[in-house]
Amino acid sequence: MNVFDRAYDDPVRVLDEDGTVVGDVPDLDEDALVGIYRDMRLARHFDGRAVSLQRQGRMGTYPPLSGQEGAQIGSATALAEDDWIVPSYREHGAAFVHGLPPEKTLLYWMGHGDGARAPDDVNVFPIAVPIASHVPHAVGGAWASKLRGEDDVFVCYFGDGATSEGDFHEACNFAGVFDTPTLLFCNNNQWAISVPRERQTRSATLAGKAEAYGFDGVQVDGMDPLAVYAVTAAALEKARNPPESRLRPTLIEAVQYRFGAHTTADDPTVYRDDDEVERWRRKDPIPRLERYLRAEGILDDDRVDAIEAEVETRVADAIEAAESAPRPEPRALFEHAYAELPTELEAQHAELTALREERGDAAFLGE
Amino acid sequence: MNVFDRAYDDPVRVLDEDGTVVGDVPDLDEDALVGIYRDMRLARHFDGRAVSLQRQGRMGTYPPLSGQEGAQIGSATALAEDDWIVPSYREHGAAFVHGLPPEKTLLYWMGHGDGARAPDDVNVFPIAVPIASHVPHAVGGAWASKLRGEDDVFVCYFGDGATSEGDFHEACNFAGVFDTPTLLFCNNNQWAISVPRERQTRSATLAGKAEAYGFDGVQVDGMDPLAVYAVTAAALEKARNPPESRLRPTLIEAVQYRFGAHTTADDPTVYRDDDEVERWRRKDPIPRLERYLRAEGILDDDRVDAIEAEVETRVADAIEAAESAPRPEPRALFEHAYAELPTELEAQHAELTALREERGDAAFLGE
Amino acid sequence: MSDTQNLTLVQAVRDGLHTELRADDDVVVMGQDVGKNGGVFRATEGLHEEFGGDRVVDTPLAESAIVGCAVGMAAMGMRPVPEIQFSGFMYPGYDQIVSHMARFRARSRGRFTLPMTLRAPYGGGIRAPEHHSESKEAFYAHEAGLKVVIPSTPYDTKGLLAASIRDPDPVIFLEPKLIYRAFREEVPEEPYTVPIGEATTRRAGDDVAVFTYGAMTRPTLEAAEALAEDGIECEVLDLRTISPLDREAIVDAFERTGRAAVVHEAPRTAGLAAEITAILQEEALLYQEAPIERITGFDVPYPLYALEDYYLPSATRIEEGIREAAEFEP
Amino acid sequence: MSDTQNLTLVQAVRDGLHTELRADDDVVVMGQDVGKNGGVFRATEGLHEEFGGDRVVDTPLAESAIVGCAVGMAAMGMRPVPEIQFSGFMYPGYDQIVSHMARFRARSRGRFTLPMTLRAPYGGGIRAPEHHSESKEAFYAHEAGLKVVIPSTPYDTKGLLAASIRDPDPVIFLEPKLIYRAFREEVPEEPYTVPIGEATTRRAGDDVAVFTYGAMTRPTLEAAEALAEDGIECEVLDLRTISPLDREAIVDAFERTGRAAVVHEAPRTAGLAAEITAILQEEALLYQEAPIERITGFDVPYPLYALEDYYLPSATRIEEGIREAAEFEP
Ligand SMILES: Cc1ncc(C[n+]2csc(CCOP(=O)(O)OP(=O)(O)O)c2C)c(N)n1
Ligand SMILES: Cc1ncc(C[n+]2csc(CCOP(=O)(O)OP(=O)(O)O)c2C)c(N)n1
Ligand SMILES: [Mg+2]
Ligand SMILES: [Mg+2]
Repeated sequence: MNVFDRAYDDPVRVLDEDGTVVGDVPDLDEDALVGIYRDMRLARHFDGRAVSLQRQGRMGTYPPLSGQEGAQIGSATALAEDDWIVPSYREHGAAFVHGLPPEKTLLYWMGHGDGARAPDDVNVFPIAVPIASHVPHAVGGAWASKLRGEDDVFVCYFGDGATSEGDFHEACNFAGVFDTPTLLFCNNNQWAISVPRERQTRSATLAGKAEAYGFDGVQVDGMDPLAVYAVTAAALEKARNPPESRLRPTLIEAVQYRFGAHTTADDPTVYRDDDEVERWRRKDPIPRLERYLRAEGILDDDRVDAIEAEVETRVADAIEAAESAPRPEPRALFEHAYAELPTELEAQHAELTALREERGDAAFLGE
Repeated sequence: MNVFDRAYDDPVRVLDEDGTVVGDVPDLDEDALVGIYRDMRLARHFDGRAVSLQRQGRMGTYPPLSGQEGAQIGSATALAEDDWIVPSYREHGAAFVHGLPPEKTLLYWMGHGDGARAPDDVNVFPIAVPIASHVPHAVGGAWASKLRGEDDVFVCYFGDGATSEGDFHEACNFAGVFDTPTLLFCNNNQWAISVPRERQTRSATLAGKAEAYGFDGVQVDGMDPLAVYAVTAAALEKARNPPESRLRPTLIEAVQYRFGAHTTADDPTVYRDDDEVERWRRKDPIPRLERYLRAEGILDDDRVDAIEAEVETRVADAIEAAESAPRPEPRALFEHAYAELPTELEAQHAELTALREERGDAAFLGE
Repeated sequence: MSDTQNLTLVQAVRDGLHTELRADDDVVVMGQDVGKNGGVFRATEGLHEEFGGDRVVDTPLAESAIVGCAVGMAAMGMRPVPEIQFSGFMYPGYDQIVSHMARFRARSRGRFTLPMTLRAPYGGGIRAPEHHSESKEAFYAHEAGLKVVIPSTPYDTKGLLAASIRDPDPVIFLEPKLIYRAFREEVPEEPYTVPIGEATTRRAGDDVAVFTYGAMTRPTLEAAEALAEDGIECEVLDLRTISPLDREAIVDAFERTGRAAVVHEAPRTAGLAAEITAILQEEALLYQEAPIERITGFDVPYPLYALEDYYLPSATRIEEGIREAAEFEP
Repeated sequence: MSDTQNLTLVQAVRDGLHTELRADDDVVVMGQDVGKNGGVFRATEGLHEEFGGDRVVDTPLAESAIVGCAVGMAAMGMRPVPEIQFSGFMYPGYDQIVSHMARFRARSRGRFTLPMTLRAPYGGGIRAPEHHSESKEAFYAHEAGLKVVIPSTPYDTKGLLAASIRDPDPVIFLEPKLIYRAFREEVPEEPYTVPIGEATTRRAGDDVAVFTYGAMTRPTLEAAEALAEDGIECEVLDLRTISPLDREAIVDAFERTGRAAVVHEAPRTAGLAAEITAILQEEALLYQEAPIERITGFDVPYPLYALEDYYLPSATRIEEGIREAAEFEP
């Protein structure tokens, strides 16, 4: 059966909670499988360190991703290098897999504009904060790809809450009408801040919303990285080489859970039960894959330790790099508003510079 | 079978194109049946006269409704007096059935603000021009009705094109989540100006879009006034007294056709074939119902002639009333912006008045 | 004598909502996370518990529907108080705001009036992510049919919020979140209103009239104190309502000083400072002794937080700006 | 020597689009009814036939997606030219305009620039239904990162449109539909550009500097002629670009006259006239001899058409306003 012909509420699964195979294991070599494991470990470790940086006042508000590694790493691993990621604010895991250095993510949440600029050879869009407003960008990018006869797919990540926004709807409809190579990847982590999935919409599934646009929708166990990989790979293949009867876009609903707070500014104990969190923790994608890889003889204690060490070093290096970046110069305020600085902005910059010279930085920093 | 359990692409039908009964005839007495016929005739006659007023320069741009009488009159006839109509710009037929004097509609398209104010006892919202932006108003109004324990239903009319707008999506989602007594009535007339239904969305039906919101969607033959009446009555009943398993809102897709231009400013021959128009003209709701009523012995030549005469007089009176309304006073510009005129607006009004006194109206009217 | 509580500005918001929810069954608070969570800034804390989910409503994530449904409710005579989580997220609902909230009364020639109050935390300075620091009040001041209120103290907040909720017209109520918890003030427990459309004098002085509002009021007063040490006395007017402006108070202060500065954190071009300047030179040109200084945010997108201190007018920048106005000699 | 055609303004739009579609495969025209129908004003007539449905695209009815998809295409280096059918329908796409179109370049620190041009017929006076007569250019001028262009002649239209499409930055291109077919002008068949950001003098005069743009240019010139009969000579500057403003030309004209009026059909409060007034008194107060007159639309919702002639500045109202500026004596 084609993966897209399943009932909307019948999620694709590969491994169960114990790491036992319950579906079709995708065709990945050892390195790739270990890569998924390592990148999930990295994302998890990065996340913990980022939260504590915020606690220590070394970083601003930060949106944790723990629990969502399976969906992020599993999907991003399936992408070709030329494909594009159009993320919301929580996809540092996916962006890392696609080449975004983690120090960029840290810089961004440290309030440095440079953090939003991916290296020129990394196909990751800047973080989009207004919910769902980036979905049309992914459709437009994909449309450009199609018009130019390229075969790059645009993968847009967004949350369960995002499906309520008008932009989600309009963008999906355009994707259907213009049959653009867009993968609409919904990280249904059950909560939009304090609003649970059931109160976000009365739709039976989020995958089923695809019905309104004429393209495929499919649910996947988002805590199962191999299932996510498989369904993403299938959707990418379809976007590039659609069969007669199907449109290129796919709406993937990856059912998952955010273990932590919405952001470091949020206290989830106000609105949800520990029980629920516990239930979902048992589905944690990392031990699940680890168990499978150990059972297959691909991982053992030594390799796990080595990975742990590698991951810690990588994250420590990223923190070091981000923290040693110089505070941006005030001219960066003006510099990128237009391709060429308009006269009036030059004048405003001069105003600022003059005052800085006269009264020093303390005149601004209010300390 | 419950009318809402049909397949989305299986429209409710009562009369075929010849007026032969092919479904369940709703339980309406003779007066009501003749009323539907008469109101359709009135809407059609009004439409023709309005178009020619525009041609003669006696009225501004006007959106004709010919072809859509079945959907408008059939649905509006099912409403209780306390129910509300939240129209777009093309529903003068429905509004008339619900009590809006046709002279108001004329006044409106003659550019008089007063045309948008329904009499206080007529539950019709002002015309909403920005497509789909009135759908949330209907949901909010219905929500208020529910919160107050009233049982008024809000019927919102919009077109096929409107389903592409974000506001349609957001409003439907709210209707589902808050289970508001809203009837979402889509006049699918196959065209949004020059864009055909198939290029508006790849969704198989518009009715099926209800899936995304957890409530019922149903197609009806919009050229069949009795079918429209029946399905509207069922949706209203469900909105007031929902069974356990169903939500109050319903999305009705009334499949129909606009015989004429989008508005008097539009030339449809540029984008559509005469053949298509001809095909749809054979489904005309008026002769169809007339044939049925004649066959049932409810109408005969005399009654039809009397109705024709009545309709012509009513429309002639409306035109007379609208054309004899005085040109609005310039103070109307300012009067209703706020409940109390702010000082600055008083000053601006004084500015205008002074200049009028000094230089006369010709100073503004540029003739 | 009425009892008082010592409240922060955000507590005064909560108290104002509480009072009005209690006084009028038609008042409904609605928005993202305003219910069980009590609002991301705790502005609705405990209200869901006390008034239930029908009066204090968690909505789906859709700003246009939040505003648009409130329009429909208000047209039916309810008094909805929708919240947009940050003023930078009002734009997805912009069409509802400018095309409907602002115009429903005029369109229906007074049949439907919209007694709704659209609240949003507003302004910069809290090290927030992108889009969380917007101040675009000029958009709403440019659109007729809306009133725009921006309080700067806890006392005013409660009173202006009550006045807004009871007002027959739609009000945009922007809450300067930088000072949500900056200081406390005695706030009566009783309901009361502070009139919409009236500015208030925060400091008297004869040399320069300084017009400001919201979070900029405090650094402006700080600047005024610094200038006083140099013998420059500022009259500081807190406008409180941006639309309609209290033209009389503005012109009066200017006529007494002949010099003026306007301080806001919003971008300069076509902002409120331009409007106030235009009013002053229209109505009191002959009193003018110096160019009116615009001390504002720059005409750039609001930066990520590492640079926001350079974007926002600081007490020092305000001081220098006012000094220019004070010391200008033709 | 280049051949010319005698074109109306809307034909110049079409010709400009045609030229750019021909010159650059990355140019894509998209919007509601721009394809087979040729646009509700015929601004895209024949383009679909000539360039096909991939280059001249009929879109579904969804403004936010029209703008938002264009953002995505432009980020990939294409040059989309989305049309919004009337400027009053830009608001459903407002979030895409201000949060993304305006900021994508700044956000990505120059990695992505958006060479897109958002066109919309704009302004009143054509007896159109509600929302079809908006002039809210001040919204876009207040938002950094956008350029805002409003032509007033066929020649400028083609040249400014070409300049906009080729510009690396996003441009809002507002077309005064009242004068879409009001007159014809010789327009070169060849491609050419008129620079963004430069005002032009439509009439020279020493007594009063009058700043205007778009459809108001013609009644302003008419008023100037009437005033000339009374010996009042106006310098009429057609701004052509609203953001960034040609401050140099504006200040220069004012310094030569000491008196000024600004004419626009948009509402007065926080409109462009306020901005220009503020600029003038900041940069040239010492030249000022009279209050700067704002001759504008009133601060009310644009009325249905039976009253629109009272809303819009007429030649007579403009004349009276300028006369005030000319005759003011301290
Ligand atoms: C347009 C808009 N409205 C509101 C917000 C504030 N906000 C930030 S995240 C969030 C919840 C998002 O939920 P969801 O889409 O499920 O994504 P998640 O955070 O769970 O990954 C809200 C309401 C925003 N960023 N943008
Ligand atoms: C937000 C918005 N965008 C564009 C328009 C211009 N416009 C008016 S009617 C129309 C087509 C509407 O099509 P549909 O929803 O099918 O309704 P119909 O006119 O067929 O009844 C368009 C694009 C508008 N009024 N509002
Ligand atoms: Mg979520
Ligand atoms: Mg239609």
